[in-house]
Amino acid sequence: MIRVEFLGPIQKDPLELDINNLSQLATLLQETPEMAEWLANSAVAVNDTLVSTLNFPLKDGDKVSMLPPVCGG
Amino acid sequence: MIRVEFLGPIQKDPLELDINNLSQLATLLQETPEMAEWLANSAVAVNDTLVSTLNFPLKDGDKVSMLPPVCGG
Amino acid sequence: MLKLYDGGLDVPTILETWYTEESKSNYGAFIPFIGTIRDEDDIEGLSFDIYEPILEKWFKAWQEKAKTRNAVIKMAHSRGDVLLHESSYIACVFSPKRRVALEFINEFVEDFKASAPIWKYDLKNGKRIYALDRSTAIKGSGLLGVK
Amino acid sequence: MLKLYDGGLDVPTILETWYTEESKSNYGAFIPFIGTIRDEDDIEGLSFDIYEPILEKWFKAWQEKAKTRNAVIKMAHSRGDVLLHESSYIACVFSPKRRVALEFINEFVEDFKASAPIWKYDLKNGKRIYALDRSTAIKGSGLLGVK
Repeated sequence: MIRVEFLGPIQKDPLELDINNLSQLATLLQETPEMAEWLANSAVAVNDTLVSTLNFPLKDGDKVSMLPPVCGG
Repeated sequence: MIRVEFLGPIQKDPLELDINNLSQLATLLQETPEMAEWLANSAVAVNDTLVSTLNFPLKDGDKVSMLPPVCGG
Repeated sequence: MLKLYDGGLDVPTILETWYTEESKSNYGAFIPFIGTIRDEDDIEGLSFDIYEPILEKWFKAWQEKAKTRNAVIKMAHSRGDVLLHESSYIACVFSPKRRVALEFINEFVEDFKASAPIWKYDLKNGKRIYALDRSTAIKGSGLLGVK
Repeated sequence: MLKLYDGGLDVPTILETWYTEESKSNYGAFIPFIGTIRDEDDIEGLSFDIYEPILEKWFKAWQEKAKTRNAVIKMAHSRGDVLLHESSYIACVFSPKRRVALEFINEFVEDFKASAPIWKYDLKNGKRIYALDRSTAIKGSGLLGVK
């Protein structure tokens, strides 16, 4: 199973999904209209490392995080 | 009379001179060989304002200061 | 050194601690940056969420970068609510050289603003309102929106 | 605020005083620059001469410049001997905006180095040796050497 977490202001409970790559996650999340804006402006990390490609492979136990726009300080 | 002060590391006592402009001061100081290096690398202020022209007029009571290279901090 | 605090920061104490920690390290330049909550837009304060695992990795990468320039960085940030005129952020650089320190604090603070996984909320009428308009999408954002 | 002190600066106290002075002024960014005496070249410390009338005019001109950007600057410097690992210089800027503060502290510290009428001496074997090789001729220097 893959755990998907939504950070900061994204008001959504974590998901436990049976997927093999980020592309499958994109397809799943795009079915939820209220996620559209967050999908467009958020970065993605796998096991706390930012990733930049959709065909990033996922294995059992991986954690995916969605990071919306930031503003520290 | 014009008072001429030598600041910081220039080891020279102040002078009291009867001159009308900075050009005359330059001529006078250039007669002292040990002043050559300081004349080449120092800035000049009249009454605590930096000046940039030799024909700057001087009047009785003016103070001229020579400022060698600086390094605060 | 990265340290997170609940609420506003005790700026004088943190600055004194950092200065004392490096007092014999032979650094010639020390530059802190202190961020303070401004009274504007009728807010009562700001509030912060932090995702610590990625913040720590981000900070560690900057520590390595500092090391290559013989510099040291330290940082403190608030979690949760911070009221008007309190400080929520201190970063600093120590370096043997003035130029390195001046350039490094600039680069570090700018990348902090663009990349550190911290989310800011305005506090208004006791509510927390995400400051989307002042926020920056992390480089590479939008990956999951691609169809 | 320009203040000169005999010997090394009490950095934590000066920083706390400045921070407290502006704690309700609604500045979002505060950046101090602290210069500390490095142990190098077998010196026992540094020593400083200051020509105050021109330093004060120079600082006043920068205060005016700060005002045009809604910023405030403060500065402290040592007179006379400052020992190894003691600090001789603190400058700071307060500004509503981060970018203005980062740019201003850079410009201010660089012009300070190039223009402030302060002379530095190495302390070696109890002697004061003018640090000519690290010093900068003020803009327009050499006027009286022209033949």
